[in-house]
Amino acid sequence: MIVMNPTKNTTKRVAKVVILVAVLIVPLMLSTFGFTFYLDLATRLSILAIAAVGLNLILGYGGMVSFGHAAYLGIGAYAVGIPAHHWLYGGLNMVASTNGFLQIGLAILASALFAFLTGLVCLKVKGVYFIMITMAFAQMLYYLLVSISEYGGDDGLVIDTRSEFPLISLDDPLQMFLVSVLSLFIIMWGVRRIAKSQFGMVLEGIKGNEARMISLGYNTFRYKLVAYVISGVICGFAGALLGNFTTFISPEMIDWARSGELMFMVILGGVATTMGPLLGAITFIVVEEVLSSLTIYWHLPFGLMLIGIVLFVRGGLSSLLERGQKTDD
Amino acid sequence: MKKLLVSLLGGTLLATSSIAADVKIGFVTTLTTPAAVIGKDMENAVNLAIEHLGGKAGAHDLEVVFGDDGFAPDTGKQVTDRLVKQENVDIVAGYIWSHVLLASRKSVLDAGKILISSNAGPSQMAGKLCNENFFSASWQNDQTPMAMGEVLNKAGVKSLYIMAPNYAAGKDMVAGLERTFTGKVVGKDLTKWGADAQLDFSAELAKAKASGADGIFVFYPGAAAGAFTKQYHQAGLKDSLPLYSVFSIDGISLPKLQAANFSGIVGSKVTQQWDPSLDNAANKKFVSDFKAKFGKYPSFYAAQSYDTINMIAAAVEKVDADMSNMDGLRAALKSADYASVRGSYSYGANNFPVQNFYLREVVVDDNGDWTTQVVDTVLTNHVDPHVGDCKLK
Amino acid sequence: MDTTLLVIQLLNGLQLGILLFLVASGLTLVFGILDFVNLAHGAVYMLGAFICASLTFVTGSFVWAVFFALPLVAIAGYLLERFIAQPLYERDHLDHVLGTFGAILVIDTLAHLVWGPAGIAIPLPAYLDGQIEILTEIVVPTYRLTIIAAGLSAAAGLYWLVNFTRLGMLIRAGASNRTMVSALGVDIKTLFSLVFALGAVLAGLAGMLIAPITEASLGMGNNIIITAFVVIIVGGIGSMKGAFYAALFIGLIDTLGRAFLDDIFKLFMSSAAAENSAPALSSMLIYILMALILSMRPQGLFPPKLR
Amino acid sequence: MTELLSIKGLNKSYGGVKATDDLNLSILKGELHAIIGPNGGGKTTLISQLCGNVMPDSGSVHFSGRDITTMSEHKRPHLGMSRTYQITSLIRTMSVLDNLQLAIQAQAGHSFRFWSDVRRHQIERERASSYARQVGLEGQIQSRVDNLAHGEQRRLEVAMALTSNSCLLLLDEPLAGLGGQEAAEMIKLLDSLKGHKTMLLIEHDMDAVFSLADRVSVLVYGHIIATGPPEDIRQNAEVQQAYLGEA
Repeated sequence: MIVMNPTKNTTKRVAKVVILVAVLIVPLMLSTFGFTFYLDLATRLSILAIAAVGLNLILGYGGMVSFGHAAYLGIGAYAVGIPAHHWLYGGLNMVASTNGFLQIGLAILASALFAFLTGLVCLKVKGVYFIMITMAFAQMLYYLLVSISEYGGDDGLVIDTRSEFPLISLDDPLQMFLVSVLSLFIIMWGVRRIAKSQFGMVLEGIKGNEARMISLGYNTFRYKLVAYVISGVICGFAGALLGNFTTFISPEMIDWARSGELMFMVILGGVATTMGPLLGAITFIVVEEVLSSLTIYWHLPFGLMLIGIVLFVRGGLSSLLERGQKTDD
Repeated sequence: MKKLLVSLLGGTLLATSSIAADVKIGFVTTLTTPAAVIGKDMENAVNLAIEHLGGKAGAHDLEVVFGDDGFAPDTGKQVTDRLVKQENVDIVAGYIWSHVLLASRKSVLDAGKILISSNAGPSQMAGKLCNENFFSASWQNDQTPMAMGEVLNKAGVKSLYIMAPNYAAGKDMVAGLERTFTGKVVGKDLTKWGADAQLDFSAELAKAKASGADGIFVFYPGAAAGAFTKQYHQAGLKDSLPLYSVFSIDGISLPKLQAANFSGIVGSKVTQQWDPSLDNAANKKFVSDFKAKFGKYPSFYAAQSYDTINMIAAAVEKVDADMSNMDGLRAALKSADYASVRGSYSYGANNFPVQNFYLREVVVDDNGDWTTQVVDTVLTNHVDPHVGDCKLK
Repeated sequence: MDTTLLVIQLLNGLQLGILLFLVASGLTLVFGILDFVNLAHGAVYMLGAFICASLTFVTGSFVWAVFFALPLVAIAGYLLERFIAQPLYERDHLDHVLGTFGAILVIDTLAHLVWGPAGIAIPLPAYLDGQIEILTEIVVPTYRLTIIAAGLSAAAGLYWLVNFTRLGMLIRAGASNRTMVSALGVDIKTLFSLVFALGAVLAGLAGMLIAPITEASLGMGNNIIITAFVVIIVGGIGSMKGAFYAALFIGLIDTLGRAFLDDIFKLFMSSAAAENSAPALSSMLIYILMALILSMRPQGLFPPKLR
Repeated sequence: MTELLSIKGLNKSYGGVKATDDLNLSILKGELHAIIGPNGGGKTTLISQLCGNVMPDSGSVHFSGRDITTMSEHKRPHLGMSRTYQITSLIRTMSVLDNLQLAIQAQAGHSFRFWSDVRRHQIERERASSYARQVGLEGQIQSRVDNLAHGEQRRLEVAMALTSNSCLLLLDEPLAGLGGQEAAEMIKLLDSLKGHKTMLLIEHDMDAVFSLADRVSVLVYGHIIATGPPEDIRQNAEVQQAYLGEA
């Protein structure tokens, strides 16, 4: 066990708080000065960070590397888009609604169901096989959505009305941002609790040595499945927010490259850490935004940065913050 | 980290807000992925138009900010948002792809700004989704294949095999052709499109050949055109299954086809509302300067982008750069009162052009370069078929 | 559905399968022996196509271009191994994925800078560019048969290399027991570099072979890498035999699905519905297949015996 | 004494090789039953079948009179059997205490508790510590398993098997790779468990086997060729041949 010098430890704790506060305050400041675009950027960042936090639960804590998690973003977004579409254009009265609670409920339910059903198959295999089979299911969903011309097929669907809630209006960029960023904080806190709970410990054990956990008497499949469903639900919720934010959804959202991006955010930030997914999302999106506004060849420095981080910063960016922090009491 | 964040954000602010012009135009096109070959052509044409205008609309400075849609609707919408909200452009133009335009339209129109398509012309935006602030500088998707349908009827083609990519414009093109084509469609393939589009058409071509059709109609814009024509050429279908295409064999693909010497293409026929050989002063200047500067013929994408900028400049001049005068701007744009390289045209109720469509043939020019030449006028002052669905008057 | 069409489609499927095998074999070699996940394998495929395209215009002959391009691709593979893969061997798969994804971005952008966004069409020499009548009424492009022949000979060469040479012996030994090979006094580092370069050559060759059909274009590698991964998963990671059968199987399924699915659908649904659902389902086919196979055989069809 | 584990006509083959060949064995409650035999004799395959990691081709396994031949691996520990591994199998990234706590929790119903901090469960932490004390790891409870010496890891293996209150321990070469001092400590530990637990011990160290075991079975080519008290086995000609043949 590495024992950290306490002042350094405090510094890192302060650094974390500063980052969290900055995620909330900096966009607000910028928007007050009229740079409303940065508010949108921060909203997108928060939403993708939620998805990354959800993915981290299984990828980081559970060692299940899902390469298909963008599927849940898509499911969540379509759960907003489809009811709104029918509300506007008629048909399918069962779901036609702009009620936000109904839409988010639908997003959560559909994600849970998709995670449960695919999990039954995916969790039977391990390692790279798992990576690929999760991708396969996302791709199937992708092509399914492409084929449904009612919802725009390949071209996607414009969401004409956002989810409606009492008291808050998501049409206001400021409220949209606050809803997203507060959801992010709550979910980060929730996942942190889960990771430290008895369930989280079992998950960690499964990641460390599944055979041993079975021989100890754990039905590991069931624990993995529950984690997989929780993770899917979190991403589905993020998808519902994303649909509301972009007001446009297309199968493109669940393309494997998008799943890859989520994975990279988690790995980049540092797996199995509370701050990792957020740091990864910040880095990914801010760097992408800055570089792409400077040059269309921004993939070059971006790629070099990824390689550099992998080669020289072991354990992701949050290792700079968390090293030596993970202690038992 | 916070410091880093702030300085990074600060960096972008500085990088983007240093120049101030009277009127700022956002131009969204594809600058990455293989489709960037189209975007580059458009960017060149826009820059050429600005150069011809001396960077000014009348007395007012013009500035163009380019945005890359990455060939994906959501990226396109994101970049549109950035242009509208961060760059604070006055007008948004560009858009090669129908699905990108459909995804992005709300961002511009909700902000109460003018949106001009330099290429994409999805049926929805000509019909139900038409908007007083949206103008097309190109055509509605159905029109060009409708012209081709007429050509096929005249040529006595009785049965036809159809291939197109599976996305908004692909479906519109097929629908457009079927509007006018009176023969029988014996087979139809919609192939995978997007960043990982299908480029090996062996299965489809074999089917097409087996179908015994009199001809094959395709729509493969951009990079896919090269792949398709080459495989068509290699499959030796030139005589048994004549090729009729729209938006596929053009200024983008011809130089490449010429470099690889796919001579089977010379003589093939396409329809279009514009051609480098059209005889008007604006077009002559555009084509010769473009050739001199970039060493190749401009594509129709380039021509429409060049028109877009000139059309905006004319309107800006009319309202004296008062971009809050929306009524004035709309009226000026709708008058189409500028020197278009396609010759003069007018606007229909849905703000889509009412214009001629020509039959063009691939020929070898005096310098040995491959280009196209007008051989016939197929449709005159043609109105798109969706105008009836549009609520505008 | 007549036999002529079926034969032609079978040949097309075979051709796709063989190209997939060339890409997948390198992937499975690197994966099986080095335990390294190389997403950038597809980028090498693209590099092969572009280098070959440029050399075709320099040498004036596609065949010579392939000949000169192969060693260049091997060098590219070696550089990739030396600077990105080698430092990551001891890390877990996630780091491999992140690092090689970075490499894809870098290679793709460099290709964009060097060759432009347009993509390059490659002209074929006249003797490859025509048609051959293989059976009465069944005419296929010569070049398609050339691909099948070239791919099969590459596969045969690989088979010989792996099963009948000292290098092959070491490769097979390395796949099952890494420590044993190093105990034999073999320089494992050099062996790994060689394997990586070999994989690069195979992928590069596939890129060169397909380029005259689809042309060399940006991002072409990213399309095939996912399918190639499907192939090695279905075949069983590290298994050459598995990669071969799975590649042919998937090539055929994909091609035949695209060719005949809508006709089959039309038998029991309206033709509009068939036109709509058939393209979607034919694109889904290989993924459905993979999920089915994995749910029955979690290690793929031919799992290597030892690890 | 009553029969705790009863194995009848067990068969398992891989390809053409019979790893377990019509194996019959009966373990009595309270005894320490050692299984010896040459390498490749099928000892680990046998343990794997007993704990459910590998399913036999035919035959039956009864535990406390209940047929467990095809029962899933994760259910068997709940009946009261637990195992240790020949090659140390621990959760290396977690601490000694966490490992023990996981082993304890495995027996205590489900672990679908998502909210409270598991490392503040004082009662379970205390229980886990007591097992660490029992195997002499009290000074190391916060250490990651990675950082333990090999002997310490072996003892943790045994401790994890102990936490379960199992009546039957399946011990797969607990002395493997241990040096003199470490081995002596392990033998002492096993000796202290005699009488409290029924143990099936697979071991190569003959001195340890003959000093600890109540009965010894000899497994050659998947078949038990002899079972009996240690002194009988020592004298058995067939056994000697099997071993000398191997040497």
